[in-house]
Amino acid sequence: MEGNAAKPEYRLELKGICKYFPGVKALDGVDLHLRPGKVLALMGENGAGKSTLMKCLFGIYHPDAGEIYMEGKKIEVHNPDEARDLGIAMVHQELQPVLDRSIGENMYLGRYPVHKYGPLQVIDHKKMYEEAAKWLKDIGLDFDPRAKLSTLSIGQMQSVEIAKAVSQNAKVVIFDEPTSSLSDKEVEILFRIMNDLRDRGVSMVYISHKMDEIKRIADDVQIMRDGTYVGTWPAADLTIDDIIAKMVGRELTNVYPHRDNTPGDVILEVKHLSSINPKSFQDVSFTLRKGEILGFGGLVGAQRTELMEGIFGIRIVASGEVWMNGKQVNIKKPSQAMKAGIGLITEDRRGSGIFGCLSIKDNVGISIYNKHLKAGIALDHPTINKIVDDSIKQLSIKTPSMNEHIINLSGGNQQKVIVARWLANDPDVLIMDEPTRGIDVGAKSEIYDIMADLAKQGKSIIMVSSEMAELLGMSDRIYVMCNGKIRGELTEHNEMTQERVMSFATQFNEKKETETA
Amino acid sequence: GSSASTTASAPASEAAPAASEAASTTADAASTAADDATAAAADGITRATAEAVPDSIEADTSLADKKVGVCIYQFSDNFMTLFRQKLQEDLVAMGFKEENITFADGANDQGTQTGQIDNFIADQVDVLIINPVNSSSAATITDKVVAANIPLVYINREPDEAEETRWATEGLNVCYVGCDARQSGTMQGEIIADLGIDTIDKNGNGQVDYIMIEGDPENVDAKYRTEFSVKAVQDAGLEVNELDDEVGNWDQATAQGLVANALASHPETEVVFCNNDAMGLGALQAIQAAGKTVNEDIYLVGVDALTEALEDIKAGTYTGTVFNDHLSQAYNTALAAKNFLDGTGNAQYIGCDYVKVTTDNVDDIMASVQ
Amino acid sequence: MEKTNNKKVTDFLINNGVIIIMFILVIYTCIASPNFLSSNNLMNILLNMSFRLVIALGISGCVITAGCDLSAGRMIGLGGCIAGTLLQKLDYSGKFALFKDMPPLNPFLALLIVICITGFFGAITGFFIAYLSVPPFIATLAMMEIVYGLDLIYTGASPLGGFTQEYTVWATGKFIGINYLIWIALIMAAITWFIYNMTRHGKYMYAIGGNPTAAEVAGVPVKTTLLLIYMKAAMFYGIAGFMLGAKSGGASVNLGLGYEMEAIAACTIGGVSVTGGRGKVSSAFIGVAVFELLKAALQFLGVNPNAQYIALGVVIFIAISLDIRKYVAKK
Amino acid sequence: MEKTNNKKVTDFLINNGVIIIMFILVIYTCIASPNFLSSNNLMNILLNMSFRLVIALGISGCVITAGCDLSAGRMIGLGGCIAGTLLQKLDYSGKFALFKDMPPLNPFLALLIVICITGFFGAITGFFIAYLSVPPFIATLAMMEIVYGLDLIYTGASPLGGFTQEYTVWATGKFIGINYLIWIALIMAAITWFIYNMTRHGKYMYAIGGNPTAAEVAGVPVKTTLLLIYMKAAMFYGIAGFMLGAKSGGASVNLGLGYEMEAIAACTIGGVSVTGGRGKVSSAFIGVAVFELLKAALQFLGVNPNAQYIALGVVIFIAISLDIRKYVAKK
Ligand SMILES: Nc1ncnc2c1ncn2[C@@H]1O[C@H](COP(=O)(O)OP(=O)(O)OP(=O)(O)O)[C@@H](O)[C@H]1O
Ligand SMILES: Nc1ncnc2c1ncn2[C@@H]1O[C@H](COP(=O)(O)OP(=O)(O)OP(=O)(O)O)[C@@H](O)[C@H]1O
Ligand SMILES: [Mg+2]
Ligand SMILES: [Mg+2]
Repeated sequence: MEGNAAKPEYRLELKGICKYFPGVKALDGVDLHLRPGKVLALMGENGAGKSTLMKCLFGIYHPDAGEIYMEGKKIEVHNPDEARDLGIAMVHQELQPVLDRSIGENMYLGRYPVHKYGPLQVIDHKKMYEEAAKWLKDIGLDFDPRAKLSTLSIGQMQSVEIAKAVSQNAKVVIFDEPTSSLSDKEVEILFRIMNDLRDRGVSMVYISHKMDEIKRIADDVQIMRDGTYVGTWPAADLTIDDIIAKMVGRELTNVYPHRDNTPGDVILEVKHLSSINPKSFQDVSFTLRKGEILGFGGLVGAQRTELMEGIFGIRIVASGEVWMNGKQVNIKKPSQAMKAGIGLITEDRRGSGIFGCLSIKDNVGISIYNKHLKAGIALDHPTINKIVDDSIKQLSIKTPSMNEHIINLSGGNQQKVIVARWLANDPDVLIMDEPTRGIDVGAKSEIYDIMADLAKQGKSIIMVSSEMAELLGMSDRIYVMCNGKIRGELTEHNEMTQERVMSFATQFNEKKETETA
Repeated sequence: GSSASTTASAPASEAAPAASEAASTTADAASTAADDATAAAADGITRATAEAVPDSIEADTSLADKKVGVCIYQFSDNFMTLFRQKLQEDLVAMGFKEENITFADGANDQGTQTGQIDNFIADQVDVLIINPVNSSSAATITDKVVAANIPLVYINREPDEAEETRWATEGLNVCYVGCDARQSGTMQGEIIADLGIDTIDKNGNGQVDYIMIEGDPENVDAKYRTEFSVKAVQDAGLEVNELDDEVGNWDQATAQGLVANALASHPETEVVFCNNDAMGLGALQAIQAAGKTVNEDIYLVGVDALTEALEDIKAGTYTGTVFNDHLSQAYNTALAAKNFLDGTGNAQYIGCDYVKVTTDNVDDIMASVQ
Repeated sequence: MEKTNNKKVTDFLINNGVIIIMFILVIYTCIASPNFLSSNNLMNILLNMSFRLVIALGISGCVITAGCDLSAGRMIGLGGCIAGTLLQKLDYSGKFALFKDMPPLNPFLALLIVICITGFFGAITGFFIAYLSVPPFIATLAMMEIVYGLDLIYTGASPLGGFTQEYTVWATGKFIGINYLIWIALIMAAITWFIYNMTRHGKYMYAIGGNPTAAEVAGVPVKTTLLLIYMKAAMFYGIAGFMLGAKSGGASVNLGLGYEMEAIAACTIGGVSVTGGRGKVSSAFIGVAVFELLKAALQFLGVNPNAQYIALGVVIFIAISLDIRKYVAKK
Repeated sequence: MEKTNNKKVTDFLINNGVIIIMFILVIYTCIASPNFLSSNNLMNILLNMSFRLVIALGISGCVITAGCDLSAGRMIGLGGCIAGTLLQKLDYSGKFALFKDMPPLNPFLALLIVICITGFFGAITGFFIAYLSVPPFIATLAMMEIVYGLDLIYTGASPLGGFTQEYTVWATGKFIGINYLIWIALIMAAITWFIYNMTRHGKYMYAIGGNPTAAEVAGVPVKTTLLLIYMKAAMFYGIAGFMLGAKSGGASVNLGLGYEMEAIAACTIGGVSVTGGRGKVSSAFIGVAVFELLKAALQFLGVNPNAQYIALGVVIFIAISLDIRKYVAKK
């Protein structure tokens, strides 16, 4: 047996890692212990420092203090290339696609197989694409690896990222919120693969805000809070409530708030809306009532996002009508949608939500700068400051001041800033696309509270969500989409079940299964 | 457009003799030309002095179907604009059809111009008139054009001596029409030297304290004007002292800024040499802004005889300029083209003269330019 | 304690590197050549800065939205030439043929005409950039060629001179001891400051520069704003051309040639980010000041004109390398 | 059925708009001026394309990584001048003073020297861009000034002529009826194709252009790659300068002035995306061909040279506006 006394207890150990960003102490003496062949769940609220810790390990950031040990040996990781050579692979929280290149090239980026002719190294395309196809197949994807990555949906790209990490035959694999845009089916495949890896002795770090996943896959759970190390426990010893309590440092009883909103008259009616893209939404009709939270369920790729963007005027609509308050509205661009009283929080926070190099004030103010003017020209800065200040307090956004650049906030706080932007604009209908994507439980429940509050005030909310619990927990009524069409409507609370939603969501073909009766 | 050009052309042909008269009355210019002629004999280059522009030009109908290609180094150049407008008129007057004359703008880029020459050769023009961007490229251009059996007239920028000798020895149908760029510099210097050291030397150090504003440094004219203007002052027995030497790239606005700085740095400046009048006018603006008066505290010379410079000379706010006689150059160019086509042939070098312009002859020159 | 102090000093040096280098150069020049400090010379430098600042202010909007404007130089030329043709003395012998018998206009009216014309072409560029998604680099390159061609045809490439006293006095006249041109530049800076900080348009501009997709989603009229930015920029170039014509007392098609490069470089040195979203009026001011002081200092120090190009390039390299360190996240 | 056919035709027209427009222009020119089709003229056009293609190939790497290279023109000038000084006839009266008594070098050796020198300056630009995060626009602008200054000092701004027969034959000599310069361009195109498609460096380049963070995170040596790209580009400019010197039989500091703009515009027209990540060797080829055909056709048609600037600008606008539609995601 090779396992002698010298064999270290941990595959990977981080000790006293500190990392400072201008004005932020992101990590303050954090440890991490990863056992061979085990899955360590790394838990913490948004901004707790999970991603930062992993980036320090992977050589993207350089810690200001602390040590890293790999199998007992002290190592230093200067860049991702070195990390890979040490046998570390990582699936990043933010997708990093090179859209214009092929799937295979994306998978082998930075480690292309080559033929060597003396000093000349020529890319071995054949080998690259064969291997890529093999790994893709392994993860249940049946794509031509020569196709451009841009032909895939976000969820599929995420799967490619996973295939890429797995294909590296690493000793340590880090998954930073890999499931945030995966469908349940894809999550199952991921877990199968993780179990395979575990059997092969690979150690994994798994970061997710989805509690049920943690219980299913993790061996150990490490919890972080505000850049500090709270502790590590065997997963079996903790209940979900324990984890939540340790993460937030307080008891958090009910995630979904009690709601006492009463849906009123129809405020928004969409009739036979079709995209110009035949693969996107087609002939969609639905209604939304005043003071209602309307859920839109479905698998990723069901074209819910496109539908919402179509209503909001970002995507071109081929035919169909949108009626607000009994009047038909013509929406060709977002400003018209806003004038009609519609707001949209997009699912891609970084890409189409925040203005990274601008302050929180400008990020909130952008949607109301045309409302608060002196003499019709000059901005009324005092009023705007007050609105921004109020929303920072109301949504408890963690920031030193409203002049802080939004990029320096954690994901959850960034999301709250976007919510603040739309609250300031005060729309009648607010469309929230994956409103809690990549957000921790604490922040999640705050966002749910805000939604419930808005509904009670008579605002209407459309919530697109791929998280079943959230969909069922927050919606007054649910539409389920598949393949660009609405496949079913769940109106009564008792028929809102996981099974019903899934059966509609997987109804890929037109065949008219009579839903009722 | 056409009415403007005819009204401009009528007085031009009348006034031309006045200009060449002015040239021949300048003793220095005549002697320079004579020197050239003797030097030429040694080279074996056939030299000729430019013909005066006649009152009326006789059209030759046999030229009506001949295609002429004209390559100008850069259309936006002031002087070449005057030159090419006059050239077109004269070519038409000699019997070429306007639609058979094609001008190309080399955009101050030899690569572009070479391409244009290739295109003209491919288009089988009957005669080429080339104002080279880069006079040192002449050998290559000549080879190309001669190989295509097209007669070639170089204008304005003179190829080197070896090249001209080659035309003579090999008997090529190539010639150059233009001035000796050195002469313009020499004349600038002479205008200053003629004032006398006592007039110039305001600070009494016995030297001519000057600043020099150069054109585009790669342009031969700029180099020669810079060099020979100072040389002429020295040759006249005056001591010189260079206070500042800057590159104004022919540009009025740039020169204005440079001279303003130079005057702040060297308030004792006595003379401002500018490689052209555009820069001279910028300099004038800077001089006036600095509270100085031209011809009293400071002297200012340029080259080109731009209308505004002439008016300033007349008003006494500009010391002098040098007239680059585009009228005679354009006429002689057109004539050379015609001579090649009707078999008369040309001397290898057809020299024109610059003309000094000061308050003495400014009226004559103004009359001839308009 | 000492460490923090050291760090503070280093930070200060890095954050103000460009300014400090300039300061040292200016002091050195003053010692070597005392005339540098004369009020006359300072006024010269300010005067040279005046129109450069107007150009830089115009182009800053394009740069803040992660664009650029290569047509600036040719627009300046067009502006100067139009002003020149409209403001020649009636008895000037070389008067522009088209307006042979037209008395010179009121300079304010001429300025208005110039602004309208350059603004019109700027709007076309903006239209292609905003509505047809032509990259700014290419659209402004195309407009540069078009404007140059039009200017050549309009003026016939003849230089323009003989400006009326009412026009040239814009460059020579003073108000409270300060040149009119400098006042114009100050007014333009104030207007720009107001637009950038106190109006919707300014905020939209920063938002577009920061994240165009997000701006679109937040209901920012992205296309109109972009169009306006390029139109406004072109108007500024027109004003600069008008100023430059007055200052140099003449104009030709090559007026302003290549000024766009220096203006963009100046903006960047002053702190406008070419990747968009960041930049202030003071950035344009600092950048322009750095360039003009540098050029004047090199001339006063008697540096060979050829070597001045090298010095300029080296300063840009150093200034930007220092400056970037402010923003590049320490990893 | 008909509908799909119609759609296909429209798609074809939009996707190949530039090429189709050029085709029409060429046919029209051939009818109006039959000499246009002569083999002589076609060879001319190819010859003019040769060095432009080399420049465009060099600059394409910079553009694919979402950069640009403003120093290209001046680098060409430097390359041409260095080659010129090394390859003058010994008995040429205007021989470069420094090498007065040095016999002309072997042209291949001279080419090697040129490539090394321009490559060295390119590497410096690349260093500032890659390691000090200076934006490419600014770094290459600074290098443009520096290279120009050095070239002025080196040549003393004198134009160079009197090249040896061994050098000028590069432009005039033929192999299988095709000019040497065209062969060189073809070889450079083949080398570039190989680098872009068959080497890691090429793939890294596309990855950096497509998503720099992704490249960084995947362990791509981003900095080294960027440095190499700018170095390689400068080497290409050196070659182009050498070719241009041979072709025009002379060189001066202004050789190649402004070529970078046309090269970037050509790349873009051919389909290289200025936002990075997209572009092929064929893009550079198509773009360069469009420009040269256009210029030749306008000259053959006898279009007023001033109007040619306008035509060029308009074609750029139209070509890019059509082209963009290929890429703007059909939403
Ligand atoms: N590049 C950066 N510059 C400045 N501050 C940063 C930077 N990256 C992260 N931070 C800060 O560091 C802290 C930790 O962020 P990190 O992204 O590691 O959190 P996280 O636990 O991964 O959160 P989430 O669950 O939202 O992904 C946050 O306060 C964030 O604002
Ligand atoms: N061809 C494409 N290019 C770029 N992005 C795309 C493309 N197709 C889809 N997307 C983006 O991928 C995301 C997922 O869209 P998709 O239609 O697959 O799922 P969805 O059900 O609409 O979204 P959600 O994840 O909110 O359920 C959307 O943000 C969409 O904008
Ligand atoms: Mg994270
Ligand atoms: Mg004296």
